[in-house]
Amino acid sequence: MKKPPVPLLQNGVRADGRLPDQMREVKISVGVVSNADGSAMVSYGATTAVAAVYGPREMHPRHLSLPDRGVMRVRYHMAPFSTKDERKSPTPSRREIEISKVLREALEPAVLLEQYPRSRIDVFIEIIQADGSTRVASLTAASLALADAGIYMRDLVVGVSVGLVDGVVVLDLNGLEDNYGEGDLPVGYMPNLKRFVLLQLDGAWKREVFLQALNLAVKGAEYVYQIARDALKNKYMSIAEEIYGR
Amino acid sequence: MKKPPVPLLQNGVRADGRLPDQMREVKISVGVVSNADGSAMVSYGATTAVAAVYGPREMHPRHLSLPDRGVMRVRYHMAPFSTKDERKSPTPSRREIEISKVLREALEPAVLLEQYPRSRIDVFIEIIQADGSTRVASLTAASLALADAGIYMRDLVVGVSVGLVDGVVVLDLNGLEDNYGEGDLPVGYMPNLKRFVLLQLDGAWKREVFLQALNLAVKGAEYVYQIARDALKNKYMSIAEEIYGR
Amino acid sequence: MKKPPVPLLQNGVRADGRLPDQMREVKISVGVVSNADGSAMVSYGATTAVAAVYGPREMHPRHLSLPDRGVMRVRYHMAPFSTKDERKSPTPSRREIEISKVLREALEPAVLLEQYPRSRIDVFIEIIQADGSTRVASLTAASLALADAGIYMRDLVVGVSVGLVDGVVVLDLNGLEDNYGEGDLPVGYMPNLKRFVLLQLDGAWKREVFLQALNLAVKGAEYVYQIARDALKNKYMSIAEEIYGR
Amino acid sequence: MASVSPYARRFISYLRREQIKRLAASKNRVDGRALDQTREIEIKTGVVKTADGSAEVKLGKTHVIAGVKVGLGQPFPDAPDEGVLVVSAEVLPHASPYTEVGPPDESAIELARVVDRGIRHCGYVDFKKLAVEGGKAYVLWVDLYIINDDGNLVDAANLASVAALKNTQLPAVVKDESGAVKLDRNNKSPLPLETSKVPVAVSVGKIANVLFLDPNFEEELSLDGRVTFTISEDRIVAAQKTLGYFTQPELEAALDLAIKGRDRYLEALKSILGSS
Amino acid sequence: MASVSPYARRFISYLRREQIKRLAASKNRVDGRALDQTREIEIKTGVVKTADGSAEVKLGKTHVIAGVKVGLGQPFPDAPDEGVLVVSAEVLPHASPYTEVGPPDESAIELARVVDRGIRHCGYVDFKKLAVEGGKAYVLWVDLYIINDDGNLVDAANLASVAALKNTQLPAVVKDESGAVKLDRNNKSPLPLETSKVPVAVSVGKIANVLFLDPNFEEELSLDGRVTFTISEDRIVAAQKTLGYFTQPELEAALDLAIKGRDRYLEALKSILGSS
Amino acid sequence: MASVSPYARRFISYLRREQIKRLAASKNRVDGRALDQTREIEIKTGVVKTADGSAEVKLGKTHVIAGVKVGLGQPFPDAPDEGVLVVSAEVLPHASPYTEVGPPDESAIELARVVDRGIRHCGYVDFKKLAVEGGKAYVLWVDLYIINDDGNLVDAANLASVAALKNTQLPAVVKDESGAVKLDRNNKSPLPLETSKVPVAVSVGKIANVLFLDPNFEEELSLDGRVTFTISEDRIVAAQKTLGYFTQPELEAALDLAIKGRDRYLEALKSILGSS
Repeated sequence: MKKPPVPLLQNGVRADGRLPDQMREVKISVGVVSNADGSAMVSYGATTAVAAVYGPREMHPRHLSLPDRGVMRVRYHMAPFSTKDERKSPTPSRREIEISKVLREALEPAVLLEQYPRSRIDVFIEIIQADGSTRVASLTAASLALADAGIYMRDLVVGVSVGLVDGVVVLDLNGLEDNYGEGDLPVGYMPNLKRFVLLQLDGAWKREVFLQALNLAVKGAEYVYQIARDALKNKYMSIAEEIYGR
Repeated sequence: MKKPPVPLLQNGVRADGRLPDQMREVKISVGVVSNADGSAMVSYGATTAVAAVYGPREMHPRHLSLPDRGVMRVRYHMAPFSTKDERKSPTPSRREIEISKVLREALEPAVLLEQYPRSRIDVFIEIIQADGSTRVASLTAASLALADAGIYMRDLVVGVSVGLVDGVVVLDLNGLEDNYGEGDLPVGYMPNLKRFVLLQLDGAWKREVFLQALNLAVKGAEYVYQIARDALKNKYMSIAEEIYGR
Repeated sequence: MKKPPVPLLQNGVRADGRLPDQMREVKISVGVVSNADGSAMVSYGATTAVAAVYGPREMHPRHLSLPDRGVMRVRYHMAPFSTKDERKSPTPSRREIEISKVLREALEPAVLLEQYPRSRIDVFIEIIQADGSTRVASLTAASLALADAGIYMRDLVVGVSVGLVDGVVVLDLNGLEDNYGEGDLPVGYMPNLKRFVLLQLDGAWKREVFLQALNLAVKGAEYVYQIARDALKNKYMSIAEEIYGR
Repeated sequence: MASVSPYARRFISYLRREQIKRLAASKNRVDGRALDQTREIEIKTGVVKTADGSAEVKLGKTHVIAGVKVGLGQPFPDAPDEGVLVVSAEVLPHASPYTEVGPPDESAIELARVVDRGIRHCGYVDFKKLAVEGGKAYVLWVDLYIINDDGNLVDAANLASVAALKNTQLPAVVKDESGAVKLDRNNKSPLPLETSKVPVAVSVGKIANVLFLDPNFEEELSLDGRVTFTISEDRIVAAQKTLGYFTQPELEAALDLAIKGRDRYLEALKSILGSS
Repeated sequence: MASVSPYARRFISYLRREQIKRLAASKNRVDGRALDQTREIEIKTGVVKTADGSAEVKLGKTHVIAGVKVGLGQPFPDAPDEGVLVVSAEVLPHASPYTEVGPPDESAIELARVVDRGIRHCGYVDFKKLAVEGGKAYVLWVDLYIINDDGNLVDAANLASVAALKNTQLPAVVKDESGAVKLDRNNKSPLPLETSKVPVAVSVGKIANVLFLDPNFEEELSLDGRVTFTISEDRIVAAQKTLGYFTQPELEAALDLAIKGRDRYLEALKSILGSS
Repeated sequence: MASVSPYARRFISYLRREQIKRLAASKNRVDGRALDQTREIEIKTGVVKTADGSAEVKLGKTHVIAGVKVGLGQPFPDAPDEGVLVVSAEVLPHASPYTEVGPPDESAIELARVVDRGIRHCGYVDFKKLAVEGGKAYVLWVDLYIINDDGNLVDAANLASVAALKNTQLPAVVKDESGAVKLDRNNKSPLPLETSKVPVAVSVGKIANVLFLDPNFEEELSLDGRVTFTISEDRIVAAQKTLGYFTQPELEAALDLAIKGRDRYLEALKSILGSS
């Protein structure tokens, strides 16, 4: 483990001024891609994900469609300019392929796919700026884009990360904490149903730290959930106004 | 801009002895690939393109076919031994992909695709030797191969390049002029219909130079057109003789 | 030609103690991959090939199926850890692609493909350890896996290699002899029908050496054939016992 | 690896296309614009903090982000004393229902190459100042990200590129312990530009022999011809016919119309280019 | 390049799935195992003579070979004084009727990355001892070869990896005439390991709200949830939910069950790790 | 990445095939040739001015161009003092209605590798003279371009390769300012060859147990067996069965027939190889 360029935690305050259980500023807008059936942009601090949903639409090639349920296709990808320092190659890395899979498997339990037999729902996520916690910001964005597209869902899925920094469990890792901290637990959570749909630990944590981290993740997810609901409401308020305005 | 190894223009004469408005030697043969439905080989000086046409034939995969018109598929590719100095990688470059597209879009306005619903017409072009003006020699070859295949066409498409050399507009750039000149305007033209179907400028030209270059391109295209027509005639003369000879 | 690290032949005995016309230890087990319709593992000394057969099964995409016969698909591939020294890249090399083809063309004359119209038979071969003669060990393994899958066959196909070492024709080249010897003749042979189905020479051999090598190959193939038949029998004996045991 | 007629993928109904053609024949447009009128333009810079330069352009509903990353590399053999420009374009699957996931297709490649040629020839970027000692050169990676495609990507993408370049900060070149050069992103200075030479790409559409600026998505699916002129000061620095055909008088008229469009785009760029 | 719902490819009949679910609801399993029972485990090392280390694991009918090749390369920039681990997985077309020929798909990539993360964080391999002078590092290429897939590949592949690493002999580093470093495979020593810290991956399945260890192939096609915990001593060194969902109490219970499973797998590894 | 039965792609009618087989059974051929007769051969060299060596071969209607490019590279580790040969083949989409656009398929790869093995073992090219100081070597890139496929590509491609190599001029090796070696294409000398050792590939077809030389396209689609022998002086320098099967007596007869064919091809090469 390398030494961080600045102390990650001093007197209980993180390098960017946050408390351990504090999210960075969360910004959410819904309906940002006009051609898409649904879309959302989510920022956790300097991490920004844009998600667009197309579908339900006809499945091609047809022999891959399912008679009793819809199929989801999820792509997570990072823009070449989204990372610090060098340009990232646009070719999908093994990491991006794995994250596409875990995001799909985090969204599937939330979507009523049985309502969409023989169809496909496409979820495309692009990281515009990366400063840690990109997969969980992606998950929130994807779930909002699905809701915006009017896809039937059991609950919104909210993503947050928890991590360990100088032995303290912290919420919403930024890039610095991700690189120099003692591990990272991205979590996807359905706040109403209280179900974990994404869980990946990259660290070496004792049982009690892990359980403590889960608790903090739930707290963080509930916080983000409120903002997400408001963003959805705003979108539909403004549509109503637009219709009213006519 | 690097200095050319020899002066490009001296006393109104180009390095290879041509006048500004002079084509290199144009050689055209039609029907050079016996398996193809149509084919042609076109040389402008030391630039040689071979085109073969297959079709109209059934479109695979079928869901990409169009109910009301045929589809064209065009490939421009350079042989590994066609360039000076180092071997060219056979993997299609971005340049080759772009040229395949502009050649397709230059041929489509000439072909009566509406006569070929649900079908595909394939045009394959290979550069055997490259000494400048490869895409326009390709265009002439492709158009002759289409005609040789009996595909209905509104007009032949003839390609020529014009360029700027020491401030003078010249016809049919060779490799030296292409590398060391002040810009290049490949043009595709239908001489009877007087329509431009390919136009790409790579340079920094004033309006009057551009217009002057268009005029010279038309002149060049009309010159090549005569040779192309003769080559087509010769092919059909020799077929007639062959049939007569039986 | 480089000098070998040890003499390849001394007093008529090869570096690993074998006589010129002697195979390495041949180990064969049938039915080693439980999910497969048929499978076999074949070792010639330290060369080990595992073959699995799936099929006859429906051909996808269907337009590639044949109305009057089955189609075979054969893949020969080497594990990244199967070679000496450096890790082999898992991307199929030109060599692996060529060998897949010659193995398919060695198996097709043995299989009654006309019994399987519109179907596909898949043969997958993986080299786990390579010490020379991998393609011929693969051939034996593939042919046994086909038999194990109950595919109708005209005869078993047995593969052996013959080579030239210090001017002497030898059977079953190992890696050392392959690298430092004077050429290599992998052979595929149907012992009952006495037909050669694989033949590739990489060397510079006089006519009489070539013919002598063919004779030795036949001898070697007949030897391996006995072991192969016993292995098949054992498999079915043990199945019988298993059924009996119930 | 071969270029196939792409009509099948993008779709507009026959009736709608006929309507657009009838409108055009009487010099009207579906969205009510005049023939020489572009859609609304919104340009912002510095929108991507992780990039060395960035900009976002909205041209009507067409939405493009350009990000510039600066690297170190080998200069091109035929320009050993100049920096290197690499323009790439990715039409995100977000951008329209017709976009497929995968590496850039021929349209994205053409888009990037047209933008690239415009920048390369006009003198906007001073490539001579981008050579680095020891036979190296700065590499400017310009990535064009199409977020939403409502037509005329090339004009929007070109605007985004030139704005992002204007926003670009060049990391200093320093030597590491072994004497090799590397970039120091804590020490940056503006990219050397000649803003008066900014290249502006202007696309002209043709329907029913009528020419107009800035075709939107529906118009693009009804075109008989499209040509893009990239203009820098009094020069054409790139031209590309990307659909159909033009007669010589049409080409001249298209060029004149493009010059008008250039003025409109320059106006939109003014606040960006002015601020130094 | 996008992840697609893979249900279509692998198939189990509706009736069989319902049967498995009914059994699970009453805490029974199709193959008669107890919920906290793994299948039979067989581990052999040194099975591939051409590898620098190798192992073969059979977990029931699931069959995996792990081969380790040692190379020389550049260390990761953020760990310049450590060796490099590269784990790859290939599910051979042999392994099941559902496997296609081609480069590793997302499942194989996830498998390799979960195994990789477990090894990376636990201290089992002493990466600090794998730096090589001159800015180089040893590279450990661990290739996981799935010969037969009867479910729960990750537990089997993880066992095979750790056993193959235990079996690995590190070639000495020597200099050639030009002073460049290279490997000498005639001169080998054991890979430096801390065997007490061996990471053990344990997957827990959930059907009908019932948790169990080591799901087999049929159970995998009936799962409502699956999570893998990789455990080293008293630490969780990797976790990955790979299907469905879990409530917080379920996650805690799954972790406890995984610790039981870890003991079972450790037992099977004992003879391998003991022999030095 | 797996080899699939290719019968579906190339097509000949059942009736035509039966006719060809009946003819063969009575030792006749569709085009009237004798069994030991090749088609007309036309060989020209120097046909591609941009290449360092080139040749064009027409064998009946089969049409091949071979281009040689000379480069500098690393020698193979097991032959550090020799030049490097890289043979590639591309069956152009021009060549037949059955050819698809894309990277070389298994048939093109086999074609290239059979030609490569023939050249590699016979002593025709003096690879020892192609080492370059400083651990480098000349690389001979031989690209085989199939323009029209009327059968028996390997014989035609091999003739084109050996003629193109005979035509090859080797650029001198010079040092640039930094002392690195590079090629000087203004200063060339002939490739060192031993023309007496020219390798000649001869394919023998079998239909209805009858053997014959130089199968054309229709015959290829009717074959029961095909084998290629590459012969240099009194040695077989490559052999490849590429279809069907042969008995031992058939193989011996095929070899004898191939030696006859070799003489015919050598005759056609005489004017090329003679001129030095």
